[in-house]
Amino acid sequence: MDHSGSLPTGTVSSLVARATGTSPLACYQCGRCAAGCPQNVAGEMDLSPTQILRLLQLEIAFATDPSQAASLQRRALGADTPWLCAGCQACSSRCPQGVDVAGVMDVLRQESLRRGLYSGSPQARSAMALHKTFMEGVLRRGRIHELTLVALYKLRTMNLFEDALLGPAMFLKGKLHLLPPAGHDTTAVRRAVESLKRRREEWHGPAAGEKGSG
Amino acid sequence: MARIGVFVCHCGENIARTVDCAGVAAASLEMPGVATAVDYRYLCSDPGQALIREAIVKVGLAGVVIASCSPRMHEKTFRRAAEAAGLNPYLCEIANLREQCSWVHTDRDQATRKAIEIVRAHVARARYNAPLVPVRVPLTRRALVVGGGIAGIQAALDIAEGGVEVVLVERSPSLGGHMAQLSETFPTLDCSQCILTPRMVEAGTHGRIRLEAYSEVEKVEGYVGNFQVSIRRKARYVDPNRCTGCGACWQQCPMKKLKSVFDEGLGKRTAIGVPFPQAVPNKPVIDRENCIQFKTKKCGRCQKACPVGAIDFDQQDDLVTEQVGAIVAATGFQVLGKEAFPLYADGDHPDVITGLQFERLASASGPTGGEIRRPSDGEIPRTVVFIQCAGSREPALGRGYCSKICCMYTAKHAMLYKHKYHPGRPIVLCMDVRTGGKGYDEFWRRATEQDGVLYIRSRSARVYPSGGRLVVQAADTLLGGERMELEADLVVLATAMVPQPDARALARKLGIGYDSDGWYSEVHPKLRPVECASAGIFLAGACQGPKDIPETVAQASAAASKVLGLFAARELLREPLVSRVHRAPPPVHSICGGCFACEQVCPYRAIEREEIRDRKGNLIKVVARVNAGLCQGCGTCVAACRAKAIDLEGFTDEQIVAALGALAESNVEPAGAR
Amino acid sequence: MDTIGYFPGCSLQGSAFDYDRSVRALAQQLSIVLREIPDWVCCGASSAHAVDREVALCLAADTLAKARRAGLDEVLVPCAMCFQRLAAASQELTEHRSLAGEIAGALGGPADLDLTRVKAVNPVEWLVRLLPGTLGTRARRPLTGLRVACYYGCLLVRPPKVTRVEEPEAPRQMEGILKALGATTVRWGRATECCGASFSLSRKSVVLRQGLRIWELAVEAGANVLCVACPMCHANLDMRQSEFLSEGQEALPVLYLTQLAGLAAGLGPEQLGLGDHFVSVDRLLSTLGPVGRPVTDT
Amino acid sequence: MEKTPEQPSQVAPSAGPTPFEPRLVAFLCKWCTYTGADLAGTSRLTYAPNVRALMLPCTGRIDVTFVLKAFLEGADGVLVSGCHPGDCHYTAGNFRARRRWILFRDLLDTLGFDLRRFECAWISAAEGQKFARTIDTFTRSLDALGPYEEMRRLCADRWPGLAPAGRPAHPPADAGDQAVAPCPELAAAAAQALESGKVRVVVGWTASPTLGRPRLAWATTPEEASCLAAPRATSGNLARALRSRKLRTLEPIGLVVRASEIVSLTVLWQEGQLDPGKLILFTFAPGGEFLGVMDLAAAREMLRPASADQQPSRPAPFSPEIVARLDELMARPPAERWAFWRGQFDRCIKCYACRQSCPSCGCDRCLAEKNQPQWFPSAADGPGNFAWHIVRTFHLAGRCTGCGACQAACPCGLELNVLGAAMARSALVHFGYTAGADPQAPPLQADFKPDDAERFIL
Repeated sequence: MDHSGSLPTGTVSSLVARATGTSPLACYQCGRCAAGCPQNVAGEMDLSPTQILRLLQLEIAFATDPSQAASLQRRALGADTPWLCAGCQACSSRCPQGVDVAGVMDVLRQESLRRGLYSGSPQARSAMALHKTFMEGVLRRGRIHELTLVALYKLRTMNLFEDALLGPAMFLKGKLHLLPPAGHDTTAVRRAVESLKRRREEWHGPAAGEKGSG
Repeated sequence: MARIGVFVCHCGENIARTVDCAGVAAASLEMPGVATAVDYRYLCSDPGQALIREAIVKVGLAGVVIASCSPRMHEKTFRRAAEAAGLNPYLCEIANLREQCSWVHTDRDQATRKAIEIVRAHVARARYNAPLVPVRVPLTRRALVVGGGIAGIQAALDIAEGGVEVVLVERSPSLGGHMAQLSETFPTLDCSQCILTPRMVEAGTHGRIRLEAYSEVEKVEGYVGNFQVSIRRKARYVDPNRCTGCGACWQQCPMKKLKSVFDEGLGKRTAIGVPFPQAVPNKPVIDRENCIQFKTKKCGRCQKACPVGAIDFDQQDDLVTEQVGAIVAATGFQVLGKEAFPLYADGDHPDVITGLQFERLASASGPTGGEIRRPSDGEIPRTVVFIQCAGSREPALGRGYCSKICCMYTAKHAMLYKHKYHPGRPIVLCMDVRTGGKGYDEFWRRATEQDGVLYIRSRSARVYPSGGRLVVQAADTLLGGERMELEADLVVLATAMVPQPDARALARKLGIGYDSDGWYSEVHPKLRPVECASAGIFLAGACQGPKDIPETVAQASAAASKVLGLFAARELLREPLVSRVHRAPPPVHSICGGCFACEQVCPYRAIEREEIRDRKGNLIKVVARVNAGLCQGCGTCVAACRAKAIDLEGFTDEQIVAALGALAESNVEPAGAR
Repeated sequence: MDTIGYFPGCSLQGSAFDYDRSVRALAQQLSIVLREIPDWVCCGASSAHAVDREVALCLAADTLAKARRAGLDEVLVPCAMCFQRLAAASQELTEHRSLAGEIAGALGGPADLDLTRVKAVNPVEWLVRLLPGTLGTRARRPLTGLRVACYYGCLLVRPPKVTRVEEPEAPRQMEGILKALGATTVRWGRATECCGASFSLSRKSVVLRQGLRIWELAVEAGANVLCVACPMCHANLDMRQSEFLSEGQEALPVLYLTQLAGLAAGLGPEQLGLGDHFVSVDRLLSTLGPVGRPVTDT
Repeated sequence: MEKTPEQPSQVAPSAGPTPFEPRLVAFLCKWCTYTGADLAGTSRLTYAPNVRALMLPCTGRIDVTFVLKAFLEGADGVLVSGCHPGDCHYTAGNFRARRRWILFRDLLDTLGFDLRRFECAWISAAEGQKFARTIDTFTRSLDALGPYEEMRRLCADRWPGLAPAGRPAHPPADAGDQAVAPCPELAAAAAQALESGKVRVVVGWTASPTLGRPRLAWATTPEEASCLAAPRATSGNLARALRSRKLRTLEPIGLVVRASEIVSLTVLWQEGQLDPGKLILFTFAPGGEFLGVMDLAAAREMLRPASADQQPSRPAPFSPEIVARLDELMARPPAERWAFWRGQFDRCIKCYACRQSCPSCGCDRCLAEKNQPQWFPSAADGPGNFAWHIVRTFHLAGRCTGCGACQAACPCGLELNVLGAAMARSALVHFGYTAGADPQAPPLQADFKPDDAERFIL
């Protein structure tokens, strides 16, 4: 069922509906996402994916109560779970209700960064550091040079010695190239990103939903 | 000029809140042909109807337009009211101001303007309403019941007991259906076969029931009261008149390792035989696909063994035609096989079985004599995991409905397993436990509280084999949903109930509707739950949707009483909203030119040919004629007629063109000026 | 001679150069020309969509645009991550046609460039397609003796509407290819369980845990080789295998699907980059027979 | 859902021009979409108030002429909607409707009609939400399009009694046809057939000095047969003669035919309108030579179009010139097509020569002459001509054989054969159907396939 038009504006759930085409309200808490998630094991996720969806459902219900909604948003956006999601999509492809759970995790990560609510835990920090390093690399040079990525990432997280032995072995196997490849121009991509973001803002105006008709 | 009365209903606040009903009535008075217009709080109430009746008599109305709720709601009510005042009921017209105006708009002014236009269109239409009289149809007092499961058996017996002859068609060799396969029935745990087989025998031997087993409905023609049904009697290769059911033939059959359909593939059978020992009729059938005689012509052992010479390898299918006046569809359901679940051990692991297979394992007449042994190695399983909602409530797979019976039978399975093997550990993975019904909730509470069945609120993500056992991935959602991996020796899937694979094909033969899942549709889910939209056809049992045995039996009896009720009348009266071909006095006779485009598109074969001759008997032309008994009033012929020589009562071209013209009239007015 | 577009992606230019080598060698052996997309950029991998939806879409769209400008309709994408990103972008653009036009314009046009026309093809689909005509008839060394556990991981199969896999829970395409090439395949329970690739750098414990789980069931099922079609899966299962195995647990060689197919097509181990694996493949290769004459397609 | 607080309805008479309120007429099937619309009500969904719904029992009942009528009556948009394929209460009414909609849309498109104003949808009884959404989307789109000015202008175009200037006289007759020579082989064969009683009448052509073209003639005796001449390019379609009930009393009939008549006769055969056993054909080759006396099956065999001539988008019986003309018109933008056809129809004087010359137009009384109800103005004015040509062309969809008799007969020089070609192309492209190709096949509009493909139905 298409709920995307009917969720209260400003909620994380409405963003989820817009990005994934499904509403958190579709979740009936069967727990299949939690049951099949390779990361949802002891000591990893602080909230199971099922619980994340439950928080979003509560957020919708309490949208008219700003303090309550904000607290629920803090819990969902501040969870480690999105940062521990491996993006394997097992949840999304198995969900009996067709909820794109992995897509929900994407939205939560993006939104937690935007609102500055992301969990400051070591797990979340290290995952985010990698993403940031990676993105900077891509947008600067167009392609990823693994050695540069690893070096920058390690500098960022100050975790210099993990895997120190693997490097030389990889080098000997010819698997690490010391010199980065020539740079590739990403101006066009950045321009497209800007135009796309501008367009989305227009869409997210009061009148129209993104999905359109038909 | 027509004298039309317009009656605007407030429906309490339902219409009046958004539509200015008095304003609509006032505007109606301006419309051509309107003699009186009033608004009233509740027109469907007794005083409301009295108001209409009085106006008809006092003003001498030649037609009425009731502006109220949807015609689907109260058309009959108001037509009756009109009739009571001496007006032909078909001169009463309903304008829908509630469902399609006041309830869907918020701006009072816009809604009022729209209401006026709706009324205007209906007034225009009403000017062309013609008085119609119901079509009278003769009646054959004989019934057909399709399907010989518990629903069909019950319906056939009830109709027969009511004094009406029944033809009971069952496509498998024996009556019984799925109920015959069950071990015990919830919530009483009484033996299914023990309560069913006496009813089977009764149906098989009843003087007014003609049992056509191993037969299928091939074609249905005709209409309520007058169906002609072709039934294909499939070749059994055994003469049922000679056969005594002694069993000598199947004892001699060399093909002993075929998978038993009745045992859901868990037991064995021979190429000739009855599906199960209590079969009715107790006459064997040869499975042509697997019979050596049919494959190589080198066997014939059954033929030699038969003491009465009943085996006939040359038997052919036989078509018979039956005349009946009513039909009960009781064709039942199927359950999904485990191959539909690649999530669960790729859908082909021997120790992942369906609930129906578990019934056969638990049944004393089953392949293990009632002991729960797993199919792979015959061991008794120490842990059995039952997975509920397998394929039900899964919109992502195109099946959103609840199969309704699984919660109860899974509780029963877990209990039976525990009763039969005390050290065993039954674990049920469920999302909700739905146990509405007399004694039902008490039953599942007994399973958890007394029989030690563990219920985990979870939907399994995957089952995979490891170390000779099966690992079931789950998450206890009541504990926050952390992943758990349960080891099991046997996994039982409560697989979804689904319509018969050929349900849609039969529906098309019968001309009845079905929903997007393929379940047969009733006319009204609450008030007419056993009738099909096609007159004279009724529903019983799970062909309409998931049902348990008590509900099935109740509905079958309801269908039977509907059939008996239909047959209580001397002849049938049908709605006269049918097509008719233009006729005129000579020299024109009819503007029908005889192209018969109508005949080519009519789904009911209702178009006949009529020869028009002059006084000397010379043929002038051949024109179309509508058989009003067959016509269902779809109007497809009217659209196909290029000359517009055919028209549909109640929806005539004149009425529709008039309504379109009325919409245009209001177009002339400047918007908002009222 | 058949031609197909080629998008190697960053990994295949770095640590997975052996994969790149095997794809190119196999294509050459099968007389297929790989036309590398000029000036391609990174697909964005798991990071882009994790933190910025628009960047993720535009990075992939840029590659689609470049492919289209080069006149390509089909692009072979060996890396499962790159494949999934390109296919997902193509899917998203197909659902939002007006967006596709706008992005094509912003990426430098031309305005009528149809980004949705480019189809990303992974090596599994590619080889399934080549099996009846090309690969099957040119197989010269049956893979007899190999008992392969086919490991799909996540992104080759999920989400099914993007990857076009009919049965994401029990895929059988790799098995089909390898069986046709003479190998035996095993049934096992973790063919589509995630290896944790995206945590290779940031959370190694995850990778080691998942690697061990995968190894366990593959060995239990009797496999003597693990077949993958993703550079991340390979890195985690091959490079890190010595880390997650304990004393006494036997190492399991991990080969790319294209390497196995290449062996069957008669290519030598060095042509396929097999010498550069962390888990030695020598013993495995010794079980294979000599290169023979092409066996005809059955 | 929360209700907005009730507002007292006080609408001040608006000053200045009233804002445009699109007028949307919806034809709904009673079982699915009307019930779905009711469901939208019971679910208290809200949607734009611009829709005026008309309930019909089935989409099968929805004559496309209703759609045309709605536009002529001032609708800015028309929606037709019924049960999803496979769900028809009457088993297949919606499948038949779908075929009609596909053809009708193509016809409208040919005329340069604004197709955004005609929507088709499958909306089930359970899809209240889809109904509300469809109405809202359609209304918004009509709002953006504004009033259907072209249609309003067309409808306002009522000529005051006299035909406007610029209607040309009949094109001058081809001088070459004046010298119609009798055909001795034909005359001999006809005389023999009449003599032997094989036929009771032979219908053909004879020279007419006054008309300047061959004139219809028939012979009932061997002597009369001597006047029969060979048909000419400008001759009409003689299959039309079989529409005469009086002539049909003289069966078996001999008929002088060319390729075009044979296709038309096949259509009549296919529609059950003639018994080929009672027909003897005096057949002429395209080059004008007399091929002999034969039955319909043999004539079909003899004049079968060469297979190399078959193109996927060119309906076989139409001449390449007509198809090229259609292509040329279709390459223009819709507004130009509209202007072109308006210019054509403006010349029409409603003499009905097109109808009278057509072998497939055979109603005892034409819809155009029916006045209960009056489907469209009988005058030769803007709306009257527009509606007439749409209805005529649509009734001939799948039945027009491209013989060009209508165009040849038209005194105003309308390019009617191009319209026929548009429908024939539509039948071929969508349904693989060619008129007169197979006498055993069910006629185009009498048939349907559950998977008839279209991409416009919502």
